[in-house]
Formats: sequence, C-alpha cells, structure tokens
Amino acid sequence: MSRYYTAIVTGNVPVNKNHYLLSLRTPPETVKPLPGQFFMLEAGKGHDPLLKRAFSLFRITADGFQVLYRIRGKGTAAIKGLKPGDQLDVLGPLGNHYPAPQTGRIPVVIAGGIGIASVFSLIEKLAKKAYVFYGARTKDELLMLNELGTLSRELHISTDDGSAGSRGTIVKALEDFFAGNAELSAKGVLYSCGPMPMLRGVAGVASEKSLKAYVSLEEHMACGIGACLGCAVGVKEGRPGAGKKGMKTVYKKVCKDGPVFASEDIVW
Amino acid sequence: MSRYYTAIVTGNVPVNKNHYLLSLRTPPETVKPLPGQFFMLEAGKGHDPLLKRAFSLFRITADGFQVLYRIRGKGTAAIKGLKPGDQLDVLGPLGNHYPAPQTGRIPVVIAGGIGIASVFSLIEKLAKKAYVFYGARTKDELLMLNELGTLSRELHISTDDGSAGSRGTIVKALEDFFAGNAELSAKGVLYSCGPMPMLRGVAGVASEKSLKAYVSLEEHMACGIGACLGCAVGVKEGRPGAGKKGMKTVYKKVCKDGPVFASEDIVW
Amino acid sequence: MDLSVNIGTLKLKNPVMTASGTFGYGEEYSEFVDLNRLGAVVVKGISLKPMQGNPPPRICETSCGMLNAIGLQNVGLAYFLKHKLPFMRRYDTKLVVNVLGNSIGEYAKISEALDDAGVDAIELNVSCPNVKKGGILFGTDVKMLARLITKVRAGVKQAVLITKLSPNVSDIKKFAKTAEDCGSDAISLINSIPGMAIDIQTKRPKLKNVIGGLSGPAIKPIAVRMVYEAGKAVKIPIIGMGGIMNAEDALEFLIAGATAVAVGTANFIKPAVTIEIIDGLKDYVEKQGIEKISSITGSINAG
Amino acid sequence: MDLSVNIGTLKLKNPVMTASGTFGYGEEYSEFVDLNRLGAVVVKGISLKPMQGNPPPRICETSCGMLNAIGLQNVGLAYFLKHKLPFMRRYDTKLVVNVLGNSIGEYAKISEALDDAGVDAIELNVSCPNVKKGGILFGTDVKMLARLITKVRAGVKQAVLITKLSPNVSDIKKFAKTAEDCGSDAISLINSIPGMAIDIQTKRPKLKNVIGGLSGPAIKPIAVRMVYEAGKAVKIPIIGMGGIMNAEDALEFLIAGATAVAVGTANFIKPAVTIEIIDGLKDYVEKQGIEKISSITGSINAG
Ligand SMILES: Cc1cc2nc3c(=O)[nH]c(=O)nc-3n(C[C@H](O)[C@H](O)[C@H](O)COP(=O)(O)OP(=O)(O)OC[C@H]3O[C@@H](n4cnc5c(N)ncnc54)[C@H](O)[C@@H]3O)c2cc1C
Ligand SMILES: Cc1cc2nc3c(=O)[nH]c(=O)nc-3n(C[C@H](O)[C@H](O)[C@H](O)COP(=O)(O)OP(=O)(O)OC[C@H]3O[C@@H](n4cnc5c(N)ncnc54)[C@H](O)[C@@H]3O)c2cc1C
Ligand SMILES: Cc1cc2nc3c(=O)[nH]c(=O)nc-3n(C[C@H](O)[C@H](O)[C@H](O)COP(=O)(O)O)c2cc1C
Ligand SMILES: Cc1cc2nc3c(=O)[nH]c(=O)nc-3n(C[C@H](O)[C@H](O)[C@H](O)COP(=O)(O)O)c2cc1C
Ligand code: FES
Ligand code: FES
Repeated sequence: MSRYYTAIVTGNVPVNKNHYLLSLRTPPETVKPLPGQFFMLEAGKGHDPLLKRAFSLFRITADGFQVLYRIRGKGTAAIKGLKPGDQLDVLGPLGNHYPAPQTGRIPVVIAGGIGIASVFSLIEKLAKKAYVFYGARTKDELLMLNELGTLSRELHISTDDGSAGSRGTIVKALEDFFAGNAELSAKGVLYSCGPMPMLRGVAGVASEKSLKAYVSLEEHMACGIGACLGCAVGVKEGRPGAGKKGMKTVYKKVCKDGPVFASEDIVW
Repeated sequence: MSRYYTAIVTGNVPVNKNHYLLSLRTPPETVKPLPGQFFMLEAGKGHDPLLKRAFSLFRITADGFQVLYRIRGKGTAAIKGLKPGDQLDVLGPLGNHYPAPQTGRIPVVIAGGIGIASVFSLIEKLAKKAYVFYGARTKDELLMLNELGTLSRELHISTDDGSAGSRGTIVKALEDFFAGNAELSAKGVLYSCGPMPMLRGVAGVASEKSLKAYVSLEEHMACGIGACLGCAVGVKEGRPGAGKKGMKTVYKKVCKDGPVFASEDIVW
Repeated sequence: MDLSVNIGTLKLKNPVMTASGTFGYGEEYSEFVDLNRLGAVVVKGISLKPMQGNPPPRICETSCGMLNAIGLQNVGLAYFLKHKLPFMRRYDTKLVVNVLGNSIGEYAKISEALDDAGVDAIELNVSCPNVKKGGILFGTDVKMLARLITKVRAGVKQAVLITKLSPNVSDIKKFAKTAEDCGSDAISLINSIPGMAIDIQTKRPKLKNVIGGLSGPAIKPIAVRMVYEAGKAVKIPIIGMGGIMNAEDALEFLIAGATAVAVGTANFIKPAVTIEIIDGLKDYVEKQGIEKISSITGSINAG
Repeated sequence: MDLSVNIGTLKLKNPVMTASGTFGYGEEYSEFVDLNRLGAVVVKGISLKPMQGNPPPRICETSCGMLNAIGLQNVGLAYFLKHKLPFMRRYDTKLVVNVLGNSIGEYAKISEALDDAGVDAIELNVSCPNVKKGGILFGTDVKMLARLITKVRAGVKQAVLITKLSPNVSDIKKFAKTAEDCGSDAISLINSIPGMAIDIQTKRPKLKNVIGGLSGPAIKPIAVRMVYEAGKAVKIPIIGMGGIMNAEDALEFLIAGATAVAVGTANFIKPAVTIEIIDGLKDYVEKQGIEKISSITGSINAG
C-alpha cells in the first residue's frame, strides 16, 4: 500500500474564476485517504516552483480522489496547467484526520473560504448529520453549494459583503445560531478549517460553551512527512495533573501531528 | 520600428521527432529580419529557464516569421509547450546577416544539422541560384527537403550513415564536387552554418581555393545585443599592412559583430 | 563495477548519503526508501539537551531554493541514544550523526557519547546559519575551528570524524586545511547559506527568525565551486552537497572533487530521490566503462 | 508622491539603477529603454588599459541563475572618456562608472580621471570574482580595503564615491563599516558570487575560466540578507542588488535597508525591465499611500 506514486490527471476544471477541481486516477494499492488528510502534489516539472504543494483530500472518487484548489502563486498556477492524461507525483495521504463525533455528539462543521475543501469529505461522510456553516468574502467565492445543500443537515451561508446568506463573518452566524439552540450548545462538536482569524473565533465559541473543537491548520511545508520540522505550530503541553501552571509551549508538526488539532491545545 | 515586442504564436508543429516549426505573428512596425539574423525568444514565464534562447530567422511569413528549432534542453522544451494564441516575448532581429554574393560570384550554401534553419531564408532569397549542400547524421534528421529542392540550383545531400544522399560528411561532398567543377572553384562564395567541425572544414576548403566563406557561429548568449560580452569569439585582428606577424586575437561578440563572420578572420 | 567509496576507515556501499536535517532520524523516510541501499544516513543535528527550535514560520520557498530556520529542534542526546539510534541499527547502512554544541566541551561530550554508542561517523556541524550561539562561530574562525576539532578528535576513538564546513567564508581552502590538519577524517560541505526574504505587503520577514539557510538547486554552483576549491587544498575525502537533485548533479560534485555526496532538499520533493541517484550513478559508470566510481573523484579537466 | 532618493550628494529621480556589466555603456540599451527615466546608469567596469577578457565560453545558465566569467573585458579609461562618456552625457540621468584596478595606485588614477571628467559617481569594484589580480583581494581583506578607499577618497573631489562590496565574506558588516569609516559616500552590494558548473560528459568546466560569478534570482535571498545586515552597520546609503527581476524584488531590498537598487541579469531577459520596475514602485507607493519612497528604506518589521 503505497503513499508515494504517480497519478494520472483525469480532469482539471475551473469551478469559478479562481478555483479549480483536479481529479486524479491513482494506481491500485494506494492508501485510501480519510477526511482531513492531505496530499503533497508536485508543482511543475522544473526546479521553480521547487517544493511540492499541500492540498486536502476534497472527495474520494471511484478511481482516485479530487482536490479543490484556489490559484494563489506559482505552484497553483503550474498545477492549473495540468491536462487530462498528464502525470503527477503524489505523496499521501498524509497527517491525521477529523475524528468521528462521539456518540450523542452533534457535528457542526465551520468552513471559511477554500477551507471548504478540507471539510467537504467529512460532511459527506457525516451523511446529512452535520450542521454546516460556510462563509466566504462574496457570493462568487462560495463553492459546491448544491452538493453541500444535499449533504448537510442544515447549511448556513454567510458572506462578508452580504451578497449571499447572512452578512458578516461565519463565526458571527455560528454564534447567533448557538444562542438560539440549547441542544447544540450542550452537545455540539465542532470541526473547522479556514483562515486563522476564523479558527480563532471558532475556538472562542467552543471554549465558551465548553465544547470540543477540531481545527485544521495550515503551515508552510517542505516534506509533509515529519522530517524537515518546517511546519511547526505552538502547542500547549503539560505534565499530567500539573494544571495550567505546568503548561509550556512545544512545537508540533502540522504535517504529522496535525493538520487537525484540538483547538484547546493550540497556542492561539 | 521596434525590435522588442510581444508576438502571438500562430503555430508550433513538429517537423519530425525532435524538430519543431514555430510561427509567430508580429505586431506592425517591427523590424524586418534579413537572412542570417536571429532572435532571442522568451523560454517559459518563470525564472527557470532564465535566459532567452537564440534562434535564427527561418523564414519570413505574411504576418511575421518562423523559427525552426531542435529540442535540446529545458529552454527548447518550454518553447515546445507553446500553443497557438500564446504570447511570446521577442527580441530581434539581432546581429548581422549573410552578405549578398558579389557580381559574378556563385553562391554555395553548406548546412549541417539544425544549421539549415539559419541558411534557409538565404537560399530562398538566392532564388535557385545557390548550390546547396546539406548534411545530417541520418535521413530522419533532414528537414524541409522538398522546399530546398525547389529553391536550390542543385541540392546535395549527405548523411553520416548513408541513409540518404552520399555517405559521409557534407564537407567531403563539397570537396568532391569542387574537385570536378573548375568554375565553382574559381568563382564560388561560401555560406555556411552548422557544427564547429563542419565549419572548420568549410573554412579549409575556402582557404585552399582562396574563396571567400561566410560562417554563422553559435555561442552561449545572455543579452543578444552586445551588452553582456558573454558571447565572445576569438578573431584575428591586424594593423593594416602589418601582415601575419602583426596579427593578434581579439574577442568579438557573436551577437553583434556576428553571427556571420568571414571564415578567414576566425581563430579556429 | 564498484560503487563503493571510503570515507576514512568507513566503507560506503555507494557515494550517496542523506544531508543532515533533511532526512529526519531515518525513520521518516523508511516507508519510501529502502535504507539498506543508501551509502549512509546522516541524521538531524543532535545537541546535548533537547532543543525547541525557532517559532514559525520556519521555511519559505525562493527561486529554485528554500530558506529554513528550524533552529535545530531536536530530541537531545539522551533521547536519541535511547529511542532513535536503535531504529537505524536495524539497517545495513552507515549511520552518521550530526552534532551541534554551544561550546567545545559540549561538542566533545556529545561526540564521545556517540562514539561510545558505536555510531559509524560523527559530523561536526560548525556551520548552522540559524542558531544564535555556537555553530557558525566555529565555522568562520579558523582558530576556534582548530581548537574544536583537536579537542573532539582526542576523545573520539572509533567513529570517523567529519567536519561540516560553513560556506560563509572568503577562503574555504583555509578551513578545509585546518580540518585536515587537526585530525578530521573527512570534510563535508556546503551547509545552507544565510539568506532572507521579506513579504512586501506586511514588511515582515518571511521567516520569524528573519534569517535562515538557503538550500536547493539555487546554491549548487556555489557548492560545486567550494568542493572544487577544497579538493585542491586537502587530501582527506570530501562529502559534497548543495542543490543535488539528480544523478547528473551528484556527478558534478564527484568530478569537482567529492568522494561522496549528500542529498538534502531534494528528499522533500522526491522522497525516493536518493535511490534514483544511486541508479543514475550506476548507469553513468556503466556507460562510461568506469570500473570504480572512486576514480571519478576530482577528475575534472580544467586545462 | 516622491520617488527621488539621495546617494550622498547625488539626487536620483528614482531608486532604480542598472548593475555594472549588465547594461554595457548605456548605448546598447538606449533603443529599448528611455535612459532619461532611469535613476542612474552604471556602466561596465573600466580599467586603466583596455582588457581582452577571458576566453570563451564565458557564460552558462544555472538553476534560476547564470554564471559569467567575462574577465572584465573593457575599452580602457582613455577610450571610455573619449568615445563612450559623450554618449551618456546626452541623457538626463546620473552616470556611475564602475572602476577596477590592479593596485591602489591604479584605482586612484582611474577614479581621479573620471572625477575630472565629471562623472556623477564612481563605484569601486573590489569584488570581481573572475579576474586573477586585484578586485576580490581588496574585497575580502578589511585592511586592504581601508587603504584602497582612503587613497581613492583623497583624490576624488566631485564625484560621489561608492564601494561595491564582495559577498564572499563571513561578516559583511565589518566591510560595510570599513567603507563608511574610510569615506565612502555609499556602498553597493552584492556582486555576483563565485560559482562553477561542470559538463559531466566532457568533465570540463562549463566556463573556460572554471570559476565565474553567479547572478540572478537564485542569489536574491543571500543579497537581501547582506543588505539587511549591512544596513544595521552603517548610516551611509546602500545600493542593493542581486536577482532583482521585478518591482516586488526591488521593494524587498528597499525594505531590507537599501536606498536604491540596481538591476543586473534581468536586463538580459527583459531589456525594458528597469522601466517596468520604476512603474511598479510608483504603483506600490501610490497604493500604500507612501509620500516619499525613501521612507521605505529599512522599514522591515522584524520584531
Ligand atoms: C494541510 C494543508 C492543506 C491544504 N489544502 C488546500 C486545499 O485543499 N486547497 C487549496 O487551494 N489550498 C490548500 N492549502 C494551501 C495550499 O497549500 C497553498 O495555497 C499552496 O501551497 C500555494 O502555493 P502557490 O505556489 O500557488 O503559492 P505561493 O504563495 O507562491 O507559495 C509560496 C510557498 O508558500 C507555500 N504556501 C503558500 N500558501 C500556503 C498555505 N496557505 N499553506 C501552506 N503553504 C503555503 C507554498 O507551498 C510555497 O512553498 C493547504 C495547505 C495545507 C498546509
Ligand atoms: C545565433 C544563434 C542562432 C541559433 N539558431 C538556432 C535555430 O535556428 N534553431 C535551433 O534549434 N537552435 C538554434 N540555436 C541554438 C539554440 O540557441 C540552442 O539550442 C538553445 O539555446 C538550447 O536551449 P535549451 O535550454 O533547450 O538547451 P540547454 O542545453 O538546456 O541550454 C542551457 C543554456 O545553454 C545555452 N545553449 C545551449 N546550446 C546552445 C547553442 N548551441 N548555442 C547557444 N546557446 C546554447 C542555452 O541558451 C541556455 O542558456 C542558435 C544559437 C545561436 C547562438
Ligand atoms: C530543513 C533543513 C534542515 C537542516 N538541518 C541541518 C542540521 O541539523 N545540521 C546540518 O549540519 N545541516 C542541516 N541542514 C543543511 C543540509 O544538511 C545541507 O547542508 C544543505 O541543505 C545543502 O544541501 P541541499 O541543497 O541538498 O539541501 C538542513 C537543511 C534543511 C533544508
Ligand atoms: C555578465 C555580467 C557582467 C558583470 N560585470 C560586472 C562589472 O564589470 N563590474 C561589477 O562591479 N559587477 C559586474 N557584474 C555584477 C553585477 O553588477 C551585479 O552585481 C550582479 O550580477 C548581481 O545582480 P543581478 O543578480 O541582478 O545580476 C556583472 C554581472 C554580470 C551578470
Ligand atoms: S512539512 Fe516537514 S516536518 Fe512537516
Ligand atoms: S550575448 Fe550579450 S554580448 Fe553577445
């Protein structure tokens, strides 16, 4: 069961102006990815861009998997140029995954922007059981709304400019919804991926309600497998029973110890 | 009249396994190239490959010009990827050109390998007046034979392996032909582009018969316009009248003083 | 056809090693690379006490290169001996441990402990560009370097002693010679070159540590030049590195004067690149009809 | 919005200069660039007598960079003054002449002649990586450097004196400080970094001179770091260069501590790149609401 192989591009299509959906056919005998895991994909055949780029599992397909990506710089620009039939070096699936909700817990998924790519397969797996909160800057940047509508228990949308769903941040929408929903406030478990300010907001909501929240983090990566120590994130660690006083910050690897962390452990 | 502009790719097709013909549409008001001149073409949009690549004028077209090129390394590989409609940064035409034969002189054009690209438009211009000698390693590497047949006074072919034309080097073919042709030996003027050993051979023939020979040289280039001094070639320079004794070697720029040099001036 | 090379008394089955800090403790790559096939594995720099490393961001990409300021995060000597060393012992390859200290005494202490534990070779990292103390100080001062090597040499009995030189010097020959004179069995070079990058929107350095080490293909011409220069100054073997991405790059180093090569940044891009390089070297010597790959070392024709 | 900057007593209309050796004598680019728009033109290094330069091949491409070993081919002082200087005089831009000597006396002689001829600034090239004598010796020895600058300074009356530092040193701050202390009005850095490349088929170096200078985007992180370090050591203005390909790169140098920038290798790739950079800088200061571009110098937020 390999985690390092050459995949074949079967599709690479625009989802909107700045986002693409890449479909890969993987060889037999490759490790099946879990929601929250990611891949390091080759970005061009030359030395510039140099490093592989990290992308979350978006969705498992019959013959492989898909990645939903936003054009950002030269790496994603190179990947955008891939055509069906092209070969692509793939390393993965990597990292840990979103843990399943404990019995009795109600899953709430919060995504911001391209963070939707990371939680999509989780929502799919939770088969209409998850409350989904999904925010973007503007209507045009909301992706896969039809699919999300079908897969969610409830889909809540927000945009910064109010062009779709409620106006404001998705954390605001989440807070408002929690305020009117005692059951969720008591039994929710949060899963989130998106920009740092949003994750911080989600962590705040979770901590206020004493709920567990799992956040998926991003950090610049070189190896993706725990070897380079490049993807450090500060995590609180304490001797058991020593309480808050005994806590100190240690560096964990987003690629191996994460990308999914319990929000209470993060040094925000 | 500009020599630095963005051209539009109108075609980029394989001529055989390893050679491509690139057609460019140039903006109005660009300088018209002459046989023997060359262009520096952008090789990829990133920083690796970094420098522009040098290519001879192959042929002038109604809306621009064509370049005939051989895939060699990463630069030509990048250029191979161009599709009709793509934009390409062009600097040129650059350098000097093949001088027209003086009255009464009979033009003899000798090309080896991809060197045919440089002399093709000269042959075309000489409109069936030139004896053309064209050599390659093997039959498959001979390009544009039909066109050359039409455009030449006589077309002589040789291949190293004898798979087309006479077996052996084109210099050998040239020597043989000269041996049986007193008129050419007396009135020929030679034009040549190809690998160094071939050019050296051509220079030898010219010097033996006391004929003028013009050779087009290649050297690694950065700027193409005489600024970097990277494309040096050793040339003999003497004080007028000082004779052989007064000669010394100076460095000339292939991009600006050449690419066409009188073979007698070169330090072979 | 013989791919083996000797680094002092150490015989490597082929000239391909991993570069310290780019291959974890060997374990991390064992899923992707048959470690038994490697000439040697060089593990991440070890200090006396565990080190936390620098705050993030620690890496960023540059044109044909990357900057890193890991800050030598490592598990420390004791943990390494107990938990990391046993893993590598299971493989039929040579184990080189990269060592970093804050003082000559620390370097000596770590080296002796590793020697006692039976590691095959010790690589003194006197050239880490991104820790404030130690390291690079020794690497850019010949007198300090001489004292350091002499002291460590005295305590190391079995293990082969390699000094990893800093590229951040005007005259690499002087440092190479010093290493040789003071009893290093081999030298390795180059370490990453101090560099930095700035985000022009935030005006913040792209690395929290401001300065980091530049590695990757961008630095290869500098590395090849330094190996060439060092090779003219010393007789001890040289382990060349800096930007090696494939067998052709590795050959450039061997021809320039290296006896072995180490592959760093390339592991991140192609986890199995070391194996590709070994296969590529084999191919080259076969095609060229070379009997012993060691005969390529320094075979440059610079006339 | 004010793009002008001061290099000593010299006021440039904007911070964008050309790097010596990459822009010929100005003439070569006049067809592609409106020279009047440039902050300054720095011409190819001038020596007392004409120089032949090195035998070919003189250049080769590397990953995101290039090596050159031109060997300072130039027309010599007398010819320059008579035939090249008058051309540049026709333009409304500042003219900087890069100077190379084999001895302190030669540097002084050339500088005085240029000063008399009224050039705006003299850039002492103490860092050429590919001529055997002179140059780099001064660039890697603080004492020699001090003597050189002191002597030249004494003879130069009008022209602004710039010292172009060698990147081939352990501690750039020392050399920057020396230049300042000895009376340099400004420093410029970095020159290309010694490097080499080998053709593995022929085993020959790709440059006939074996070693050449590495330039281009590959070296930018090293250059930005050195400008940052030098900027912390001196108060005189810094002209930053090394791998600048666009306005973003130029801004990185300004934010790191440069007052002006010089564009080298990029001219070869895009003959009009200097103009693009000037337009890009204008854009940036407009968008950021910056009144004087000089306020960006050293504005890095490294906290
Ligand atoms: C675990 C993980 C999962 C991710 N999943 C997705 C996804 O599903 N879809 C998607 O569009 N993006 C995802 N990203 C972000 C994606 O990796 C970056 O957008 C991408 O690397 C940008 O590369 P670039 O060359 O286009 O941009 P540039 O800005 O030119 O990249 C320069 C360098 O910075 C790194 N970098 C830039 N932004 C990021 C970032 N946000 N995170 C990590 N490294 C970065 C690049 O890898 C590269 O090395 C994920 C990142 C991580 C760490
Ligand atoms: C005046 C002139 C006219 C030319 N005309 C043609 C032509 O019409 N058709 C054609 O196919 N080729 C022509 N060439 C050769 C062409 O420039 C090279 O094949 C091309 O630069 C190779 O680039 P690469 O990146 O694919 O190869 P690489 O080998 O990867 O190139 C590496 C570096 O070496 C340089 N280089 C490699 N080979 C040559 C060479 N022979 N001459 C100059 N620089 C070289 C490249 O420009 C690049 O900077 C010409 C060269 C010159 C100087
Ligand atoms: C992420 C990273 C961590 C490194 N850590 C160490 C280290 O701990 N000790 C050391 O001597 N060199 C270290 N290096 C330097 C490499 O061993 C090597 O010398 C350098 O990266 C040049 O080789 P490369 O271009 O192939 O990567 C590190 C390099 C990188 C990229
Ligand atoms: C072909 C070439 C010739 C050069 N000649 C000189 C020179 O004569 N004097 C000098 O001080 N620097 C010379 N340089 C160095 C450049 O001025 C500049 O410092 C260096 O190339 C780094 O900038 P870049 O990366 O933008 O090219 C030369 C560089 C190149 C590429
Ligand atoms: S990316 Fe290398 S350790 Fe995480
Ligand atoms: S290529 Fe620059 S001078 Fe000829």
